[in-house]
Amino acid sequence: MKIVMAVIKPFKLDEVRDALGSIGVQGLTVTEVRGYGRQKGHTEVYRGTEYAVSLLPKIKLEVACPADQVGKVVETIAAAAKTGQIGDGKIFVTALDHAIRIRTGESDAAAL
Amino acid sequence: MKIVMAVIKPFKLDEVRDALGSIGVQGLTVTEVRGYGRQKGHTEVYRGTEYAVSLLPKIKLEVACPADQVGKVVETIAAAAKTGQIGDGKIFVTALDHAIRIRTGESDAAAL
Amino acid sequence: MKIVMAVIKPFKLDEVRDALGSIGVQGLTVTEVRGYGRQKGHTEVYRGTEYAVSLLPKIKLEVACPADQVGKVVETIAAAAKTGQIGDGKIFVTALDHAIRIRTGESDAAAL
Amino acid sequence: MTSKKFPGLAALAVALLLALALALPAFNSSYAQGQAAPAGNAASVPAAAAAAAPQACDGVKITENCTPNSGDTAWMLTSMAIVLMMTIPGLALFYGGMVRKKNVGDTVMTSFAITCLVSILWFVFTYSIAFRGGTPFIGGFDRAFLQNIVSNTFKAGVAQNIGTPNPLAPTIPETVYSMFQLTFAIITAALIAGSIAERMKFSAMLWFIGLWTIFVYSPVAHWVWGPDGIFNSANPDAKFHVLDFAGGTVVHVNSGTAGLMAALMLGKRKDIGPPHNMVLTMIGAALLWVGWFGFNAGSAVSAGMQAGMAMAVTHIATATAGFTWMLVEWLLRGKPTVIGICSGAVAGLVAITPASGFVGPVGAFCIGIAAGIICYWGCTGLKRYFGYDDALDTFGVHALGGAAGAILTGVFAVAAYGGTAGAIEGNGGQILNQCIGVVTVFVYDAVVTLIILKIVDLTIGLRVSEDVERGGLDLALHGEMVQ
Amino acid sequence: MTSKKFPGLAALAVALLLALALALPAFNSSYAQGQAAPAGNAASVPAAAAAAAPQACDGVKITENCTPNSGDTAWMLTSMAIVLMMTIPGLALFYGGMVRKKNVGDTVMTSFAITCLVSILWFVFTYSIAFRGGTPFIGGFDRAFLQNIVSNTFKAGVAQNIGTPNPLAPTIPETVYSMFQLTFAIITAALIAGSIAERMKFSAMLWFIGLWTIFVYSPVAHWVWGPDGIFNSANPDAKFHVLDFAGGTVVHVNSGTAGLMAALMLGKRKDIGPPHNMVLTMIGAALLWVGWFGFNAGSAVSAGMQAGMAMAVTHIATATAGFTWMLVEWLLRGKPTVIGICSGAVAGLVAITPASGFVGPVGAFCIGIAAGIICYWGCTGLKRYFGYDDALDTFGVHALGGAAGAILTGVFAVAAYGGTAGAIEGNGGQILNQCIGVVTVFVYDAVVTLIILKIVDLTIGLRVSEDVERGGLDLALHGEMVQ
Amino acid sequence: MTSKKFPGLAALAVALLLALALALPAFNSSYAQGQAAPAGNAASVPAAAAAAAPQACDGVKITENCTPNSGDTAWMLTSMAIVLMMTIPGLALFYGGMVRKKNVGDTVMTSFAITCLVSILWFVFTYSIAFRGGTPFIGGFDRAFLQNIVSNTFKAGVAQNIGTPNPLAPTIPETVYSMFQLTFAIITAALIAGSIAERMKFSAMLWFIGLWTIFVYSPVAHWVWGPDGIFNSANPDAKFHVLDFAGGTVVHVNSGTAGLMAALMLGKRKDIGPPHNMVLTMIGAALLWVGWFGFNAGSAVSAGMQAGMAMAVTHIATATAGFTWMLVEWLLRGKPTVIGICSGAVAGLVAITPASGFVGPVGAFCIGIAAGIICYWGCTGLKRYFGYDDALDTFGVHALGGAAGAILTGVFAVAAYGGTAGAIEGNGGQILNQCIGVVTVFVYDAVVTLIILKIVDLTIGLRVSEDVERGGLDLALHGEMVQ
Ligand SMILES: Nc1ncnc2c1ncn2[C@@H]1O[C@H](COP(=O)(O)OP(=O)(O)O)[C@@H](O)[C@H]1O
Ligand SMILES: Nc1ncnc2c1ncn2[C@@H]1O[C@H](COP(=O)(O)OP(=O)(O)O)[C@@H](O)[C@H]1O
Ligand SMILES: Nc1ncnc2c1ncn2[C@@H]1O[C@H](COP(=O)(O)OP(=O)(O)O)[C@@H](O)[C@H]1O
Repeated sequence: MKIVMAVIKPFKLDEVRDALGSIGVQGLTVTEVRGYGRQKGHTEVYRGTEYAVSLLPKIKLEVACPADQVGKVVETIAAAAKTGQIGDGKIFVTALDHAIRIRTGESDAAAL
Repeated sequence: MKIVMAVIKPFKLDEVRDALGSIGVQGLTVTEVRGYGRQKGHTEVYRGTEYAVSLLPKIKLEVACPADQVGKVVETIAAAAKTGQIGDGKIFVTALDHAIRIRTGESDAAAL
Repeated sequence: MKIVMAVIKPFKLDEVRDALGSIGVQGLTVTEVRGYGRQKGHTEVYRGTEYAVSLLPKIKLEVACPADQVGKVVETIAAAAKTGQIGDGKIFVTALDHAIRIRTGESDAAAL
Repeated sequence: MTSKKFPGLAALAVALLLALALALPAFNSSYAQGQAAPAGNAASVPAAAAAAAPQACDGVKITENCTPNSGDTAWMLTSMAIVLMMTIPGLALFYGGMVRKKNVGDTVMTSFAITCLVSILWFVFTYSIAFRGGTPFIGGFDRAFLQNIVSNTFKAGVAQNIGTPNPLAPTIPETVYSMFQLTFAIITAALIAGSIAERMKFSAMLWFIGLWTIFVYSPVAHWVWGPDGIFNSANPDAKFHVLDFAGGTVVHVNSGTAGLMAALMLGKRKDIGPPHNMVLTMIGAALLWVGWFGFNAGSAVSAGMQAGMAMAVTHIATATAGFTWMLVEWLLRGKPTVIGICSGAVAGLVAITPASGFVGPVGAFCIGIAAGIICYWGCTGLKRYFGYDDALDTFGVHALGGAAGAILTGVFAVAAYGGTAGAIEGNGGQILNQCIGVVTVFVYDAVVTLIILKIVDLTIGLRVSEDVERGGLDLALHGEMVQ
Repeated sequence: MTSKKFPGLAALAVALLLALALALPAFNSSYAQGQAAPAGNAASVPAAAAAAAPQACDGVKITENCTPNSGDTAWMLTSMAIVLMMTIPGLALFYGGMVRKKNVGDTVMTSFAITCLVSILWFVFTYSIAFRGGTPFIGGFDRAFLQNIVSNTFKAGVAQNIGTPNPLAPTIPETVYSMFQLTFAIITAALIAGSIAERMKFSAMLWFIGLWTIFVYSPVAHWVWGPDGIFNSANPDAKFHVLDFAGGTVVHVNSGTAGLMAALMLGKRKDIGPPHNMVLTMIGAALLWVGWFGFNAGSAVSAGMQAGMAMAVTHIATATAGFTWMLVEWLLRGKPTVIGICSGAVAGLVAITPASGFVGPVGAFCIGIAAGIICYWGCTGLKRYFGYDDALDTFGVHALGGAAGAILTGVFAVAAYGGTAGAIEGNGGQILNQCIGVVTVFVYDAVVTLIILKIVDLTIGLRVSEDVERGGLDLALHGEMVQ
Repeated sequence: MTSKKFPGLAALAVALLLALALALPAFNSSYAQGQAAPAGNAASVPAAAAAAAPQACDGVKITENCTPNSGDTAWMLTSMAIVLMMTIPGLALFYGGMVRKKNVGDTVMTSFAITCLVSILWFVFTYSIAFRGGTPFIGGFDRAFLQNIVSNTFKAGVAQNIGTPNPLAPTIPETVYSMFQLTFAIITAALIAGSIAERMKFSAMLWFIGLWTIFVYSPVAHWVWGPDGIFNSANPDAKFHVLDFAGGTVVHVNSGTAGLMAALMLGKRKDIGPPHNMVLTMIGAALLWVGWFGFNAGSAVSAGMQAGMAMAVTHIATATAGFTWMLVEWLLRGKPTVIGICSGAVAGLVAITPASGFVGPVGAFCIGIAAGIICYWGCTGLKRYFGYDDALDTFGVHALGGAAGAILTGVFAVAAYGGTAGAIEGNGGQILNQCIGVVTVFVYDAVVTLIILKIVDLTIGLRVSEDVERGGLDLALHGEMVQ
């Protein structure tokens, strides 16, 4: 099993979630984060003073899925989140040792 | 070492934290997230229009612990977070290569 | 590749980001979290009643980097985030299997 | 959800129609108050303003058609507006900031919906039964639907700026007096909601408050302020002359008692936690303070010396009580809090309310100190001792503060200011009168409130399910969420 | 960003100077209104207050120097202040709570900037062309830069408290009347912004609103309220006597129509979502309610019977409409919402506005129920049917509510209250007059607004880029963000 | 924390008692002002209102018992309420929105606690020493504890609506005048807190503000507004006739100077960042604007021509300054900001304050433009140049704006409006008088403020520890947090 973690632009969330739903992904967890990367931040102004705010609002998605679905999940996110402009974000894939569904106690693949 | 990451219902946080405390877990990190899964979301109404809000508020816990404690930690969380109703959440276990305590520079088990 | 995840004191964020910038780290993701550890929480008062609030505001950083840079990244964060007082936080290093840049489709090292 | 909510809703609508129907027969057979009414508590105020314009209302020829005093009217129009501001957004925010974020919408909507509901009832008949002559216990129906409010004879018209003045407010149009008093009925009802916050069904709340306004607020207001009320200090035939300038008994003891009963009936909340946003609470407390000048100085029903003194004592007591609470908290808990100083200020406002037309600056200062200490204890020691969950301390602040203020009015009243001497000026008996007022209201209110709550509980149920309570009332009951 | 924004800015500054320059020649050649002006709609009000003080303004000797009535002046000073409060912070928050968090800054700033802009224009010449005599269609320039506002002869001075009264407001200083009317011009313009929220360029908005105030608001206000206006019911020479006590047509139909046109020109938002903070919306609605007493009761331009009745009917209609909307929503959607009850209250305020000086309490109750139902439908059924994106429902609430209120004024008007009978009292023709007013304003407004929008679109563009819209206007246009 | 805070607290309580004790001896030996007092700056206003009612207060027979003018009283009651609203919640939110989220509670509580503290001091003796006769430098103690405020002879009572009028406010009760002036003392003190935000100890702040009110505000207010004040333009014996209608010097130069001194003494904040919630700032600015009509038009102490003109010029200057600041910022920084337009509006309010009874609409427009530009520069160029950390720009906006307004009053004053001509009407010398007022206040204030701060620093310390500052004052000092 793997955890696919993606950092995307906030307004792409709905599209990505729908795309994942359509390939059968049943669950995901969403966090509001701020990101720093090639896309430079913005400037906030306060009474004539500028504050460089280098952190931009982003959305982090975490999807746990069986190893054989990872490719599809990654492709789906990449396709749905893409605008082609800087700051589109990244997808990171890491290993997942165990998964447990709290309600039933089911584990691993059955828990996803 | 492992990282145990759990997504639970928000109002279970205090119970889970107390339960973990009682088995000797000394530290954890909590994030407010929103989740999507079998538990369907809710509807927000705005002047007669309904907006389906499929993301529900959840709490994500991250606990780093020695490999031999993982079982106990997972069981403890699962027991404390369980209501038996849909949406109780998941527990994910992943490998942790290194841990460092910033204050002292201690590493790995000593850092937890 | 590795993911370096650090939990630090909120007001250290700017320093840490600048330090990382100066060693060439190009991207990172920041989450507002609350932490529980050796540093005990605080008390909130409401009309003469005290509420123990054991969770303290912290900042979680995630930096994906090539395996050979991990040491430098960890050291840099540790140095910049240190105040020497309890609650300075932890650094966790986990394995990263894959990385993809959504905009270009580049993967792994090229995506970071 | 829909199906569970709907009965309450439908019933509500039906009830409204019922009330209308019931009231209609009374429309023309109502008690003929008119000319014979006693002069009321404001009659003495504007005597001096009379001589000038023969057509001006002057409190002497109060039963004839006359032109309102524009200055008094200006102040009362303003007072009505700022007393409304006390409830929405004032009290809504004061309470809204103290609940958890998941319930802030339900909390503020409670204040708003009560404002609407009580206003409709007022128009239909509660103004009439509270403020028109009838018996010493309840008024008549001759102003149901505000009929004849411009003029009993209806020959004079609005456009000529001439009308029959109300004996309770001889220098202003009765429309203004009615609306001004409405804002008191609104805030009294809305205050109760502090006790039931975070766990009562919204539909049950509407039923409870509607019935309470009819069966508790209206009679109690009539006792103390009705032209022939049994406790009205300006009614020569009254049994007991209870001094209650702006509502220590009618508004605060009354709402606090009802709140306590509701808290007892509902039981404790499943989970409690610190206030989610003390900035909202601060806004609310500040608007309460500002609007309270309309409440207290407005209760002079004129813009003259009495209003001025009421404003001064109100401000002094409030500032003193806020500062006192802060110091007490600082001393006992080590930290001065925003919620604390705001609560103290409100406690001071509450306690000076019955006294505001009767005491002077030094009395106000003493009342302020007392209010800060007593209400702090009411929200901590007393509440902890008895263990009820009066969520936002309607009892601790309003019933205790109101009772303390009512009794201290009997102590500090100065004859030169309000016409009645207090204990310090040698009239110790006034304290007894004050206690009689407080106790009678407490007992009547407690009994009737419990009956109403029992009925609502048996029919539609008082409390939300545990799931709804844990998840927050905002999403479950209203489909809304603050981001 | 700077370079793209700057042209708009520079142009704005130039335009201001241009307007000043254009106005200057008119400075002294303006229409000589003065003595010959018709008595205006408030003239009959204070007749009774006259006899007493020979030096007091009394509506009879309105063209001579006299001392203002202090009570009327007190109420109008207050009214101006609380009507300003309706726009900032009232409307700013009412709207600000309903947008997404990323646009709340732009939304509240729109209200604030409109307040500044319209005030400057008012001072320069729009007050003069709206409220001074001229033709039945537009006024003169004799009060450009508020010249001679203290006294046409300028022999009397402020310090002596003596001046030439304005025939439209004979018992108060014209300065106060001008500022009071300004607050109406401000809120009318600010209301439009509800339709264009979350997607219009800030610079385009300023241009649009500035031009609209000059070319739409000023003439329409003159038609209905100008001393020689073609629709002014107090002008004996008027073509049609349209009853519009406080602005159902001038303010609400007018702003709602402009909003609809703007929503159509702009097109739909790229992404929509639920309101981010209904607590802000509640604060806004409550302050609108409180301030609206200045709006409606203030429109009596005196503190007497008419102001009192206007206050009462305003409150009754509002409470009823808020409760009605809530019940309708509860019935149809299963949940009573904060935004719903607030929207209903605003709908009630809108609908009672034209009627407030003419109808009685029972009429107000009926208008309230109608407003709650009609405006709910305007924001749901109607909007969905036509598919325009009137973001915050300026058309659904204000144009529909204003039109409904205007027409129902013709139904429920009571001669004894406002001097004109309605259909129920047998004067069916008044309904026709009301419809003529509504339709004329709608057509004129729609055409001129479209022309203005077209011009602004062609010169600086109406809409922000998709990127800015997606990311939120706050950061991109203003460099600010709510945390 | 408790142990560290407690000394301050205890000391505070002790000091209060001390002050009371010190004041008591003065209770009866106070300066006998009464009949002999000069007529004061409002005496000329209501002359015309006299003839009618023999019992009415009319500014001529000011030392006899009489009935207040109800219209003037209505307006002043309202003014007091809305000027209080300027500080809480107005200024509290204006400032609260500009700090970081971790300090918003401390910031709003500062305004609230200052309101309480200054009110208590006022009641005890600062009203008396500021506004009663005494010497040209300080007043007497004859109104300590507001004794005899209803009537010096005490034969007349509140209930008869008759009292001895205050020569400074002959047509209203002195209670109202005292409370009205109190709201000025409150906001002046609260304004200072803008400079010390985010780093001063709460206990130190209370001490500093308490002492400052006694030793700086009270004498300065006496100089300019006391019946025998050395700068009072209505006092024929005054050394210099400084025009300061509503407090450009007393309120704004005074608070801004104290703020600058405090910022210098405290040093810079450890970390700074953009405002956390410009919506709160917008609410605050809007309520300041609304309440400021009570401030400026209320300073006419009557509801007549002068109040009307003050309202008009206040509004024009404010709108113009807000718009100007926005344009300047747009031009120089590429973006118009919410904080910017709000700051500009406040700058306009500040600058028109001293001028509001003396200039006309065109003067107000010019003052508005000047205020927008000068204060923008004060918050940017000037501050950057000298490098002090005046956190929320009390000096940049209030001292600079107040000084600019005071001097421009000398330029634009029109004799027909306020009785004194300015430079444009040929009286160039008035500018000199204005400068003398500003400079004297600046110097006195700077010196005394520094002494007070030094004493507080040496006893309990001015600044929180770095840890507390980094973590936020809300949790550490008040145990509260906005979610
Ligand atoms: N090395 C990294 N580790 C963790 N997060 C990263 C890293 N690089 C980028 N990110 C996240 O991805 C977001 C987008 O990256 P950015 O470099 O701005 O654009 P792009 O993805 O188009 O190259 C960043 O805002 C940040 O949240
Ligand atoms: N595949 C997944 N990857 C990541 N998070 C998940 C996944 N499935 C579920 N979750 C998280 O767990 C929460 C609960 O899951 P849900 O399916 O609603 O209920 P249950 O755990 O009872 O099956 C979700 O809201 C989501 O946050
Ligand atoms: N075992 C753990 N798992 C996850 N997060 C932890 C763990 N221990 C500590 N943390 C995080 O690190 C923060 C600092 O830890 P703490 O024990 O308070 O201080 P220190 O790092 O100085 O030992 C905590 O607030 C928590 O967010």
